[in-house]
Amino acid sequence: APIGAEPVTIFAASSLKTALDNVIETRALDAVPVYGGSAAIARQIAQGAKADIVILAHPDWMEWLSTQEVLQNLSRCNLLSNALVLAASANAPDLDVQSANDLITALNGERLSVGQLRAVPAGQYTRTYLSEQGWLDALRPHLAETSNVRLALALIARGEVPLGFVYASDVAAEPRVRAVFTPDAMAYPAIRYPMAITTNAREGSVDIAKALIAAQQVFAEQGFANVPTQETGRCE
Amino acid sequence: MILSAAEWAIVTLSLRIALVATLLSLPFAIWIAWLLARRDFFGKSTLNIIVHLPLVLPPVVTGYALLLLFGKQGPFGEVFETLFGITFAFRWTGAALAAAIMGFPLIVRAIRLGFEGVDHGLEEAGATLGASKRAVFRRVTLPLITPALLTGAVLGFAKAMGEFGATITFVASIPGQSETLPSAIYTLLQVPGGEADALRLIAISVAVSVLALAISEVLARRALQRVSGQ
Amino acid sequence: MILSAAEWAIVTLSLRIALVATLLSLPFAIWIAWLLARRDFFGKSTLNIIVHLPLVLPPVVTGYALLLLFGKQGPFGEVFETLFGITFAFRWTGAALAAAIMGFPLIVRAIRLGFEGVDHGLEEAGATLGASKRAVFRRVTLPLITPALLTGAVLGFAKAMGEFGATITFVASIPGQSETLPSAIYTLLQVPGGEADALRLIAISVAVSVLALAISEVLARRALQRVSGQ
Amino acid sequence: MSLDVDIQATLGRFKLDAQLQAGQGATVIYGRSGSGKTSLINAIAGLSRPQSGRITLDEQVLFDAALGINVPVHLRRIGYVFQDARLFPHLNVADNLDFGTRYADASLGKNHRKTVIEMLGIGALMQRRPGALSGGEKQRVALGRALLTAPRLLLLDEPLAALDTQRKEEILPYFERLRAQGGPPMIYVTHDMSEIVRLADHLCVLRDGKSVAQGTAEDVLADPANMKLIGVQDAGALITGVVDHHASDGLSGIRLSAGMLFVPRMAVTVGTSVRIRIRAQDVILSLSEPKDMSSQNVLPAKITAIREGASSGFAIALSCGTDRLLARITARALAQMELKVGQNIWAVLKANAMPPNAIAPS
Amino acid sequence: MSLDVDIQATLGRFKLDAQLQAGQGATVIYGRSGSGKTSLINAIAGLSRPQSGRITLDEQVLFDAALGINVPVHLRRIGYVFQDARLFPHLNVADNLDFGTRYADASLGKNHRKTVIEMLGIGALMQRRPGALSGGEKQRVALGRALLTAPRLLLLDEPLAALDTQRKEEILPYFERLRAQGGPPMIYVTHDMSEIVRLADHLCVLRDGKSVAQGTAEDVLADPANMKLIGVQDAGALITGVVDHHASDGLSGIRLSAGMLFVPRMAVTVGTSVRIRIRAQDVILSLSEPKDMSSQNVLPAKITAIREGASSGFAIALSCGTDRLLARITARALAQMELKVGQNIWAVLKANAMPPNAIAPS
Ligand SMILES: Nc1ncnc2c1ncn2[C@@H]1O[C@H](COP(=O)(O)OP(=O)(O)OP(=O)(O)O)[C@@H](O)[C@H]1O
Ligand SMILES: Nc1ncnc2c1ncn2[C@@H]1O[C@H](COP(=O)(O)OP(=O)(O)OP(=O)(O)O)[C@@H](O)[C@H]1O
Ligand code: MOO
Ligand SMILES: [Mg+2]
Ligand SMILES: [Mg+2]
Repeated sequence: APIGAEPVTIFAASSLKTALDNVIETRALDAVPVYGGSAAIARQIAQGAKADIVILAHPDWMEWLSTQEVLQNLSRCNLLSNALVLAASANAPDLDVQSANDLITALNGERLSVGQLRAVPAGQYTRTYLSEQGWLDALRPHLAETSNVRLALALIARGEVPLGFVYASDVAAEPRVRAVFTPDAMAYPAIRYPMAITTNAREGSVDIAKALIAAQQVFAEQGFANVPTQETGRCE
Repeated sequence: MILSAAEWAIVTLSLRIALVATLLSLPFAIWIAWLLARRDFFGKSTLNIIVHLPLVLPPVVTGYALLLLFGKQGPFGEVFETLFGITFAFRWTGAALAAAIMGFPLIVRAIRLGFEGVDHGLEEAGATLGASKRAVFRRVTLPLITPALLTGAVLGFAKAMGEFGATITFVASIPGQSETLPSAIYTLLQVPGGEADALRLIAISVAVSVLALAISEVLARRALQRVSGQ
Repeated sequence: MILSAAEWAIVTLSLRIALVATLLSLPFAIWIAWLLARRDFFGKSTLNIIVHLPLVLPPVVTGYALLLLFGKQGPFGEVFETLFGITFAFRWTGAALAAAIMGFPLIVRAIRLGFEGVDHGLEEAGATLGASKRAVFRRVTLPLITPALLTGAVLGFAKAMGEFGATITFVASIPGQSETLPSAIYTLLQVPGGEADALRLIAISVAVSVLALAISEVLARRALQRVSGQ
Repeated sequence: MSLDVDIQATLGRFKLDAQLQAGQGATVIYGRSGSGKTSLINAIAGLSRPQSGRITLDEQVLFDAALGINVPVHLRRIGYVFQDARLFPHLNVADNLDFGTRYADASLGKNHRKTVIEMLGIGALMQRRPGALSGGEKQRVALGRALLTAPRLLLLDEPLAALDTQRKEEILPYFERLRAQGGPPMIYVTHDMSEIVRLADHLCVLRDGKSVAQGTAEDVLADPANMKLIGVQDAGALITGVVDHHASDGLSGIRLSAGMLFVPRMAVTVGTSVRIRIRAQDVILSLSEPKDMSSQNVLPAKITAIREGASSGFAIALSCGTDRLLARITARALAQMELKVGQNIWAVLKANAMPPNAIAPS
Repeated sequence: MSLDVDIQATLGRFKLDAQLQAGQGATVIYGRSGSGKTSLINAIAGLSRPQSGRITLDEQVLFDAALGINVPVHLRRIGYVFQDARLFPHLNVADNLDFGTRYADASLGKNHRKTVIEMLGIGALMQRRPGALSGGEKQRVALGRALLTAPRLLLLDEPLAALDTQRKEEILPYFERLRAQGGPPMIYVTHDMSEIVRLADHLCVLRDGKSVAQGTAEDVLADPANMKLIGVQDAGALITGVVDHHASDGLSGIRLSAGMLFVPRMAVTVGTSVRIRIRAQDVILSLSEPKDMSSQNVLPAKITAIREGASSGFAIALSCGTDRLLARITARALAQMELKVGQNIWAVLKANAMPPNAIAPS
């Protein structure tokens, strides 16, 4: 970036914090990250927040943003990918889940933590998964919906609930839990972290975006996955 | 505006939680406010700080602390479970607890202001008439601070109706147990296009508080007149 | 505990925001509390409701409303920008605005309780000495309600230090502009392993409020003595 | 009842060191503003704690600094009527009255309540709020409220001080009735002499925190040495007599040991023994029996003591039959009349100098 | 100064319908508790608004219901000393005193302040808080505070009512000095006669909200018809004289139009003209000149009117030189002495019946 110019501002979903901070630090990027919930970030950008790059945890809000005419055409791509896992405490055995009843039995009267099914991205993926499986109605009375996925994880880690659906990246970061079951990736929409550059983006934003794309390795260390190379919309 | 069954359930649950939170925290608030206004003791400033903490800390932290203390695995959680059979985790009771804790500093402060304004001479008069300290408190001091009690209750109730961060962190959002108006509103605001439905709930929320405020104002006017001897 | 430069920046920013929010909202709070305590006018109950709204509604809603009203494109946002050159959007000024609005009901209520306790006879005495209504207010009424003012200020300051939901929704959490202690804490709690860092910030938060409370208690003791003529 | 007080207390720069013995009837504590009257009765009530000393009521030790005894206020069963009434603003008159009854001996029952309410004439006020009462009504309710707890002892702190003469006259009879009808013993704080004659059996004078004179009201008031303590304009003796007749011309005759005393007509039945306050200021001395004068009363008396007072006055103590009188005369009159102890003399008194409020059943 | 009040107001069940004219000097409003004294001066101050009528001060209309004029309190420049002092608890004495100075005529300056503080003897209190003042000190500060605003008119609502005799004596001289030294005209509310003699140029008697007697203090007090309004024990005339000498035996001689009057020694320089209150109660009438008596004063007088009073008394109006006197005697004495209008008679007066607080420079 040119000397004296303001750093590039990246509005990013909170769950990316560790990874993104890491990338900015290790790659010495001249960028300032601003973390928040996807909904809040999207609205703020629509209201004129000075964001250059935006990374969300769910495509819906990116979709909405693109209707607000604040994103540069053709700048949208999927930066990262993630996966849903069923997490339990670190010493729990693997679980073979074939039906809602398997889960209910495993819960043993306790609750299953998930992100809010309609509000939190992880919850939205979980919701689709459970309803595709036809388990949702049976499980509904057993759910504990949290305002973000980290809290769902914390509940498992603390032993407040025996099981919960969280991201693979979360499990990787929390030694007190392990994945006891991994749902079939085809049974729910692919988890993608879409990135875009805003219309008013500063000079150099593109370079930063490219640097992020190039930092897949660092993201991977934090438990995120690459977007499959064959997928359209993948950031190159 | 006709409420759907689901909305109705959320409203009644919110009301129940707010009422229980306010009413149950009042006695404790009165006690703490009394200690802070009238007593000098070791640890008074610590108590003062603890009371104010929920105001100072982000609600998530308070909620997280509640989870650690009153969750299933938490020390107090177990005590309450075994001694009184009260479970907080993922229950409306927990939501009430969170709301109560969050509103506590507001209630305590208002009541404390009340205590500081009471004419000590009237309390002495009560004692000479044979009333013990406790009876004087109940029959003289307390009635004289009703305006402050009402203010405290209104603040506590309103906060309880609006509390969200600590509640959802502590007891998650479970329909019929802990899905309150604020968490329902929050949910709706998280998805694109949810604004219209959210607005309905916001309107309900406002309507409830309008009612509560109206009642409290009438009571406050009467109380003010009463304690001024008119 | 030595603060990192980044932490130090967050602390000073939070302090600035809380102080500005408290001090700037005090005059308005005094005015509104006075209207509510002393005046009867058309629209009084509406005003009362509006004042209480930030307490009743989930903070996100308040934040969202602020974004719509005081954002770059918002009607008030533009007015302030063109008339006073003040921008709220994504600035610390916006964070202060959000904190002020969220703490407003608490401050107003406490001060109102103060107004209701003032001896009207002293105000009459002021008038007979030649002081206009305004002068009586400034030189008699206001000094007499200092305990209530202090309580209001403490509540407002504490709330401002802890406010999160409305702030982050309105002005995001931009380092150096709107990343306050609560929003930094919140963000840290969102990431795996952030608890330890969060705890540091929580400790700082508590330390700041301990200091603020200690100062306020000393002032309150003096004020109470003063207004009782000792 | 017997109350025994010997306490020392320091309040700011003020030192209280008072001894007080009080028995049945009314004990008046008299002293100027700031002399420590309120501090003394506050200690008796238990509202403040002396640094040292002892307070006993009947056989019970209420306070003993040495033994570390300090019975809490509400267990002392001592009623207190405050100068400023202190009615509970949140209660109406009836509820104020009943505030303490539940702590009192239940055996008193409804009748006692009715009697007190009737005696105080507050039956019509029961539903009123304290804010809607006049000053006099407030004091009556405060008195009733204290009485209904059936206290062992009643403390009254200048209950009439803030009221004007007429208002006082409306309330004093209630205290008199209380004393006459065997109500609880009273400790009555006042700086008004006209209240003393009506009520005091026992009188204790406080000055700068010290009890400087004490005894029966008659003794304390008749002692010329106390004239300065009481104040020259207020000093005066108490004499006793029996109502003899009510004449149709508006005078009443009272039989004293030394003769008949005529006073403005009073509403006390013939045969009642009464006590009359005669201010030293109102007594004129004459060497010969005066004639042709509008003064209705000329009593033979004998000088028992002559004492120089403050400023220009002399206090003359007289015996008048078995009663004592006090007269205050100028130095010039003393010189001109060459008055001596033991001399016989006439005391001249206007009937109007003894208005009804200077006379009380004894 | 001239104040002209004619107002009607309804307060709850109470009706005020008062007329008052007041000029230079002190106008005393006298009436029993509840007669409407406070209501009347509150209307003058502008603290309450009458339903109808008119108030003018000098040429300015302060209130006129018909014209819709109602000058706000703070613009009336009328000082008010409240019965309960109402010092600002958050200010020390100095700041209380200075509260109103900024609104007053700046030309008064520092000197005026010094004079007032000296006159009231409050120089030593300046740093104290109101809570640390005695009742008397509080009233003095309240008076000073009002004076420092240089009011056109000063209203005083029973400023001494809550104080005991001695405390009153400490403060009354300040009011006297104020009147003597050309301070602002005062409207002084009281129910205490001893304050009237010391202060009143003009007297207005209120009863049940109506002004029932009004005029110079001398006229109102000397009129036997007003005896009942004032109260038989308090009634009495004012006579004037000049201090003639102070004798070494503790008496002072005052030259009246009818002779020399001896009173207890007073602290007023020879040659001062004074006004003396002589209570009707203290005047003894004698057909012959009495001898051998301790009463120092025997004045020749002539009966000008006889009026039957309440209860058993008669009011006898006397002329005594150019002064008027009022005596109160029993019906029996009237009959025995066969008193008639026009008769010459002796008025007998103890020197002690005229203590210093009954005498004031006029
Ligand atoms: N708590 C206290 N601290 C300091 N001084 C005190 C305190 N209480 C009383 N005093 C002082 O003690 C003295 C006696 O006060 P007290 O009220 O007993 O007098 P009093 O005889 O009842 O007077 P009054 O007739 O005015 O009621 C006063 O000078 C008063 O200022
Ligand atoms: N605001 C009011 N509402 C109803 N009644 C009132 C009001 N103000 C005064 N009164 C009544 O008017 C009457 C006169 O009151 P006011 O205070 O003028 O009497 P006062 O002569 O000053 O008596 P005091 O000597 O006791 O001060 C009283 O009976 C009182 O109860
Ligand atoms: O501030 Mo909150 O964000 O009360 O839940
Ligand atoms: Mg006292
Ligand atoms: Mg009055």
